[in-house]
Amino acid sequence: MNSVIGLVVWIVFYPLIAFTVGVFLGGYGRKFTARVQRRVGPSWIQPFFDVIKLMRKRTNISHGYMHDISLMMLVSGTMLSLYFIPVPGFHYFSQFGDFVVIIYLLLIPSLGMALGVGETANPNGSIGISRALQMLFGYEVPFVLTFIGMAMLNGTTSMYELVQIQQSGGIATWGIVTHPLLGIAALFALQGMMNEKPFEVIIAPHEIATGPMTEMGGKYMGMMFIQHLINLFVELTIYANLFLGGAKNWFELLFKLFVLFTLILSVNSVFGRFRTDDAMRFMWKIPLPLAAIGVVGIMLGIG
Amino acid sequence: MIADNYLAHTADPRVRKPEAATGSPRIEEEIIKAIQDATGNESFSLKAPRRIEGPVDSDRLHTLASLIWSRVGFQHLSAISCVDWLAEDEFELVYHFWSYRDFCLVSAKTRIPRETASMPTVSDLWQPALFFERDIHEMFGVVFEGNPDLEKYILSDWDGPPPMRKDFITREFAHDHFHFRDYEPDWDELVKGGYHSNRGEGGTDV
Amino acid sequence: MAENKLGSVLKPFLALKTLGEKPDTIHVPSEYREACDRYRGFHVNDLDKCIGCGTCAEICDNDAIRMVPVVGREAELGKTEYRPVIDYGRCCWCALCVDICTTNSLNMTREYTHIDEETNSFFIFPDENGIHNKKFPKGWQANKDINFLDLERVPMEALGPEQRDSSFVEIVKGFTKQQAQLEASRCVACGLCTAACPAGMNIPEYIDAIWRDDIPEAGRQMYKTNPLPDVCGRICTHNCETACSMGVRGEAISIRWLKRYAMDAIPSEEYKTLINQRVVESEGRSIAIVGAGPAGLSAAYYLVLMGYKVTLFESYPEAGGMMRYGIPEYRLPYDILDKDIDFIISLGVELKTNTRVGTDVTLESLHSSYDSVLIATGLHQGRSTGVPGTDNPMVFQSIDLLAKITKKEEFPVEEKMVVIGGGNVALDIARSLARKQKAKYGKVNLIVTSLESRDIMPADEEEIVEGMEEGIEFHPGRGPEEIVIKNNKIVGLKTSKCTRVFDEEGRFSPEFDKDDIELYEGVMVVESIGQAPDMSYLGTFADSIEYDGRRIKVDEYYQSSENWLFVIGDIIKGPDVITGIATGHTAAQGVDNFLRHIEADGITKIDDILRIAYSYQKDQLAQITQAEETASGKPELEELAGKLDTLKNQELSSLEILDALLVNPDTRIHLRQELPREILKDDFAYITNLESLDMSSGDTISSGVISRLSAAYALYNDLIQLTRSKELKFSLEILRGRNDQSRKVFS
Amino acid sequence: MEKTITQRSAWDKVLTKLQKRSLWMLHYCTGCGAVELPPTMTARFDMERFGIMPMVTPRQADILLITGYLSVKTLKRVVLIYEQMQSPKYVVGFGSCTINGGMYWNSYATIKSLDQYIPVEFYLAGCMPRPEAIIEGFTELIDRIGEGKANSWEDYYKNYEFYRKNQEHVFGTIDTRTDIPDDAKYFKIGEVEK
Amino acid sequence: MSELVTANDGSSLMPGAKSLENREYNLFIGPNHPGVEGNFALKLTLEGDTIVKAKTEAGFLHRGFEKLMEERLFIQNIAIVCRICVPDPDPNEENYARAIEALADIEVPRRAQFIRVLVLELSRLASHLFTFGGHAGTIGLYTMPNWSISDRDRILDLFEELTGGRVYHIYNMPGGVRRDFPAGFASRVRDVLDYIEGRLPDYDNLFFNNRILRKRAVGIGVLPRERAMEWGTTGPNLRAAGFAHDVRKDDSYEVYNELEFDIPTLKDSDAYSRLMIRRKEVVQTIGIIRQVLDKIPEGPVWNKQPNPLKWRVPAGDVYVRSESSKGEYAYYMVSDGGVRPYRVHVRGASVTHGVHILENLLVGTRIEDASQLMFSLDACPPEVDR
Repeated sequence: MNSVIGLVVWIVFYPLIAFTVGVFLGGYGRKFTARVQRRVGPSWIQPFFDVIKLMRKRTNISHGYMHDISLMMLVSGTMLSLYFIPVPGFHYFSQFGDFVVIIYLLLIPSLGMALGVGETANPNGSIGISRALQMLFGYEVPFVLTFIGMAMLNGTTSMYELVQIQQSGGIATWGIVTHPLLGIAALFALQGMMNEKPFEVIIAPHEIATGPMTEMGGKYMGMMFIQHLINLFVELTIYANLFLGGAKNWFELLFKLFVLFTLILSVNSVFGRFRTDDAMRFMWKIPLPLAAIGVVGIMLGIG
Repeated sequence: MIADNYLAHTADPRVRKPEAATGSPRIEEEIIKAIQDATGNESFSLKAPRRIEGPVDSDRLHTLASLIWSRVGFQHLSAISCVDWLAEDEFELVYHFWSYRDFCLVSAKTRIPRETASMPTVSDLWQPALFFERDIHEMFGVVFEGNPDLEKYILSDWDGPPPMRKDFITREFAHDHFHFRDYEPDWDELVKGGYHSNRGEGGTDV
Repeated sequence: MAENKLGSVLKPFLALKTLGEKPDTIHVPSEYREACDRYRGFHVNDLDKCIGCGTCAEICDNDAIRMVPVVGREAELGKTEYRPVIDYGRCCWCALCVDICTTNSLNMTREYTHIDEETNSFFIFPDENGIHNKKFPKGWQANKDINFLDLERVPMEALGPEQRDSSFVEIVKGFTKQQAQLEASRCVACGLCTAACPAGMNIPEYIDAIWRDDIPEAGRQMYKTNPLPDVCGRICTHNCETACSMGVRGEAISIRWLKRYAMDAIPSEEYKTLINQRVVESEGRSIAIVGAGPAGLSAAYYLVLMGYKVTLFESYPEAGGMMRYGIPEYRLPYDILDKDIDFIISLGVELKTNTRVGTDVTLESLHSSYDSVLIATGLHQGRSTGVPGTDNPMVFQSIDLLAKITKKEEFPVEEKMVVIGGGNVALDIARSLARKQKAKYGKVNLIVTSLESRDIMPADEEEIVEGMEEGIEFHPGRGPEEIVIKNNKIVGLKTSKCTRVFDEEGRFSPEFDKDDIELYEGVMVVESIGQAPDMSYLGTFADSIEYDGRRIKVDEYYQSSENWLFVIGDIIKGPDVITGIATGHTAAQGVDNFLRHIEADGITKIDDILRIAYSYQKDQLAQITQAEETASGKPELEELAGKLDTLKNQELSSLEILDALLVNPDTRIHLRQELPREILKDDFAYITNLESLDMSSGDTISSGVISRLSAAYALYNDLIQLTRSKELKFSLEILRGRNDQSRKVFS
Repeated sequence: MEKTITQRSAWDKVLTKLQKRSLWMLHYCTGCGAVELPPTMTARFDMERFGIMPMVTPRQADILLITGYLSVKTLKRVVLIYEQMQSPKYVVGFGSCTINGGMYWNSYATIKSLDQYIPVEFYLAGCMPRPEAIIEGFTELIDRIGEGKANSWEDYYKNYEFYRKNQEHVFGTIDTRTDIPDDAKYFKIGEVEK
Repeated sequence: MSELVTANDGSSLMPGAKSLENREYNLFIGPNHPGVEGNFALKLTLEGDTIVKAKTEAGFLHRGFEKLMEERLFIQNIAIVCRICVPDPDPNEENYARAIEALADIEVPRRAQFIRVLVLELSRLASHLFTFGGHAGTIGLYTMPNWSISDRDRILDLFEELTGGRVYHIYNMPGGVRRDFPAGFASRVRDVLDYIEGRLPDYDNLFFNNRILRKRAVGIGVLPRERAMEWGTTGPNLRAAGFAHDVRKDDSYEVYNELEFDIPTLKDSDAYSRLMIRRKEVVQTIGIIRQVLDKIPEGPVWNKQPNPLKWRVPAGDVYVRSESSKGEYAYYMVSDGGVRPYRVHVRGASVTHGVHILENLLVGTRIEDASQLMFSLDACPPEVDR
């Protein structure tokens, strides 16, 4: 009974926690970038203000039901994937779902966005979405490969179990240590997944005026913002769980997330963005072979 | 043909040092003579150091321009200026050519009647003329025969007369078309001195 | 810098070092950041220093500065009641206004923030405290090395002392064309001079004409208010130059010399064609003017223009009065004087010289044979100091001697002479005598003493300086005590130190230090401490006429209590030439008013004319509206309706403009800026045209009303003409905006 | 009656306090005042301190900065953009040109007073305003939003006819594809007039 | 209708966009778009990601300067000419003043000429720093604009100190400049120069040697030298094509012929070399300013001119050229002997770069590089619009 209440509480509060962490991560990201740019930067919870603002705006533009549904897909995909990611104190669903589910769920937002933005019929949005789908192939393949590698290595496709294994074995069993190739490949893929420079082709304000977001205003944008913040948490936590040994407690998890995010932000703030084709080429040239070699190595039992 | 000449002149355009370009009128005289030889036009003269100018008939301008281009080596069309001489009922077109080789500017001036303002284009010789001519067409209404693109550009939302013509009075137009503000300040307060706006940093209160 | 072709992947990470640095950000607004020393921020204006010349408004390329009359600021010599108001919806903070400010009163502070949704708050009246009543350090300020104004005069070439001290040849050479244009170009056309000029001459206009090299136009502008420009161009007391806004920081414009240049440039035989004054045909009314001095000549000129038969009575053999008999030739050559006078005479004025009213002909007879009489007899009686010894035959009055010089009569010129007086007349006689001395004895030995000390001597500075150059010895600040006479011969003048001339209230009340006595040697003493009028010719009228103090009481048109008698010139105001001319001009209008039985204050007020024109215009409009109503709905009258429509629009716009002019409390000043001068100043000339106008409805109304209406009609016609020009329409639109403001200021 | 969307309840007030910390301005350089925006955005003055960021599309923007003069050609675009922006939205006029034509007062190509065409929250004096003044303006805007005073945008719904007329006077009729009366209904503003 | 859609930054659909079957569609960039420099628009026809046709649309910043100048006094125009090019206003002021000086035969004091060179070069420096930021922005490297634009602010501070205005200086007058140096100004200029010079290695590390910049900018918008000259390219863009033409040298004005500086050239003539040529010019400019500070003589800074309200410039015409940060600047001034110029024609540096060359270079470029290309040409829309 107790566990049922706990579960319900978690189901209700977990997204909020994820959102809160996302807000702080987002705020930290902006603060960090600002400091690299020699300026003070916004408040730590600036994304929170942004969300409130956006949700309170009049939203008079809808481009049909598909547009609205796409947003549901966007948010729900991220939320669902959230539940399948084990975090300290909550791994109920992640015991049942495995990598495949997570990867599947993570695809939903991109597809949803593609459907919705296609409906807005804005050429910038269309270009953005076509880029997004292209990039999906760019980062998803190496990422999936690293998943596979880790699964093969540990003999499980469950992220929960993976975390358990790494937790019990200490640092020496962390994915990044046991399989640095996969870890690095996944890091590149993560950079792409999180849409950070140099893989920021989807938004690219100077080229296609923020692409998919061009037509999004008010609450639509607010939803996207929430999704983005939760996504920050989701993606970073996946990586942390895979390669950084998950976490015993929230403090450890947050610490790992911040470290990881700092790494990504550092790259983000000192590089420009690739052209789409260059980004693809890069993804297929570096993380993909790395991941492939890693997987092959595991298959051959080198790992 | 253009490309050949072009290469002939650009092969080593720096025949003389820029320092030598100051002062000595010798090269300018040579250019004047070269123009004279090439076109038979004797009215070009030295106006200031590195500035040669002269009038030319509107129907002979293109010939002169192409000769200037090919024989005297003025590869750079710096600008085409148009002046509306309302009193004389004429437009004056001034073509400014610059020579990368001789560091000298030739201004060829030609006059055309205001009513039927039309000129052959020089955009076949100088690509930049495309813009200059389009601009003059837009601002003065001069037609450049042979220019492929005289569409409205800057003034694409404009349906009045060509605005740079002297008989278009801009302040009158502005007055008729736009709303000017009628200030109604509180004069009593104003004369006493100063507003007390809600914002403003620095300074000390009086 | 580029060590490999592909660029670096790792080096960009060096940028992360900024994480350890302090951010570059300036924490505005929590920390106020002050602008630089020269920052072109908001304006401040020292209202006491500001003279309201409006030069800032003229230089402003955005039409952002407007001059508005300010409560509590009075117009005075060299100042107007106007102060600049700046539209921050126009201003571009170029600071041209600061750099050109004639007084340096307009400056900028370092204040730069003004946020408001109320647009009226962007229309600011800069005072010492700026826009928010806060003190800020000064920003951009005028620089004394770099300012736009030409603060220095074009030097006037003059004869050196050695060339001039023995002859009566004119000293000042006059401007060349180039010099005159250069000098004229210094003018900022503020109009302070016009306000200061007793005659209200159109100074900026004629300076502008000189600058444009349009000499006939300059002449016409001058003749509008001054028929003796040649004379004034030489000897005017030039209040205008005292008022000149350029004089605040530098040297005033040589307005007098410019006037002289313009008039010299017109040959006398071309006056008629160039000045081209319209003379109305005589209607038979005759006027007598006693005294052909500046005032008399001026009155004669304007009266003859208006179609009166004018007769000038002059006691001296030639016309000119004080200008001929009081001013030495080296300052005003006689041929120049003749040029002016001849032109006036040539317009049809009858001149009777050697006719002294009172002896040769009586005032009574003039009264009976002329419709109106103007007396302009001037001040031709020298005042005596009254100190012991003045009854000596070798004590002279300057005014008599000057006349003698002109008339080439003999009088004693001694080796040592003393002149008492510090005014221009004293200087005139002193310098004339010096010339005589030089001619006779080869050297100058002449002492000028005056009550006033050097700094308050009423004579022109340049006169004093030139006098010194010519060898005259000055002893200012000395009061005459006694003319020392030995053996019936003058030995010298004993003087005491004058400790003050005026008391605290500015009244003449000299005090002397009797212990400080000096004796100035001289064989001949000339008194030149002022002149008095000789009013003996008044005869029987002397009792019946009303007085105001010692002067005859007159109204604003110089009409005395005997309504046929007008008193003008030095005997009523002044004394100086330009005031005389001004009184003549005004009195001519008064005479006209009087003879037409019109209330004097009615006709010449332009507001009135405007009002009449306005009502006339309204009538016109009503008629058109009526006609339109009739025409409407009738297809055969369609064409007419169209015409009426355009007509109506025209009338409407004219009405609007008249309205704009009317509501302005000081229409003249605004009109001066917006309309050509003809409309403004020549309202007088319109009156001359009365009879030629066809007013068919005049049967039942008095001639006065007719003339008022006709004058209005003439003005109205011209106004309408002008109002139809688009340029004007635009400027008047702005003008009207100003009117609204000024109305508010005044209410 | 005149209660506005931003001032309905105490809860609303709290949200408004949070909302004011995030303002996105439209990245549109309408005139020369825009040259002072890069310094304002970047390290030296850093407007992100106040949660203000440039946004490239009007859908997401809260602030429209009219940085100086507007040519008629630009005004047409500005009106389109303004109508695309989601309420509440704020227009800030930069410098003289937006108030009374500025130095282009006699130009045939520029409009003279901005508030004839779109409602303006407030103006900044200057030609052009310094970054300090711009920051000052932003904080002023933030304060106003917090106090619920920044309601100029409602004016566009209230007086749509007036603005429309003036707009059409300078550039004719255009289809902006934005249903202003519908928006007005949403904000319960249009009904006041009916 | 079609042109109205340009307004909303492509946020509405163009009619052409539906015809995806033939794989060509239209895309508007601007005028409200961060990818264009200023208020400017590009009408692109795309096939896939590649631009097949490009048209520019200007006039959003048109104010009719040339007309306005005819209605203002000679001196009043000083306040408005600087508005023609916002990031680099001083060549306008200087050109305008020099045109009047040529017409009226006015001599400029030597100190003023040096100060003018100083102001022009500082302005060039500021403009280049601005361009670096802009160019970096187009590839998404936002750290660079934050650095370079805030460093540019130091130069603006200098301007404020010298001229009283940050952006618009209204400082060059016919006959000289409006004010002399404030006390200690020269040393502060040196400080700023040292500072900026010290920042250049940081820029190199972050930006100019950045792998991604090279990847993106090298080979973009190649404009061969012959083509560049044919199309009337000027200034840094021409020098990036390997042709060493610089008005400062070839048609020397003010005191440039007394100063030593090189004309840097590069030969690749792509977006990267156009950027790098400006990087090299920054070094040149710093050198020039140092020379100015060393050589500047004492003396007056302004030759007294007549009362501006009544100043007639002798009739005649003159064509003055100068080298702005964007290319060749020229003013053609005609005076009829009145108080106002009869005609002033402004040849902005960007009239060739921003219209014709940009349109041509865009063809064949990918959509990603469109704005980078525009920024590499450093086309300044207000110069085109005037």
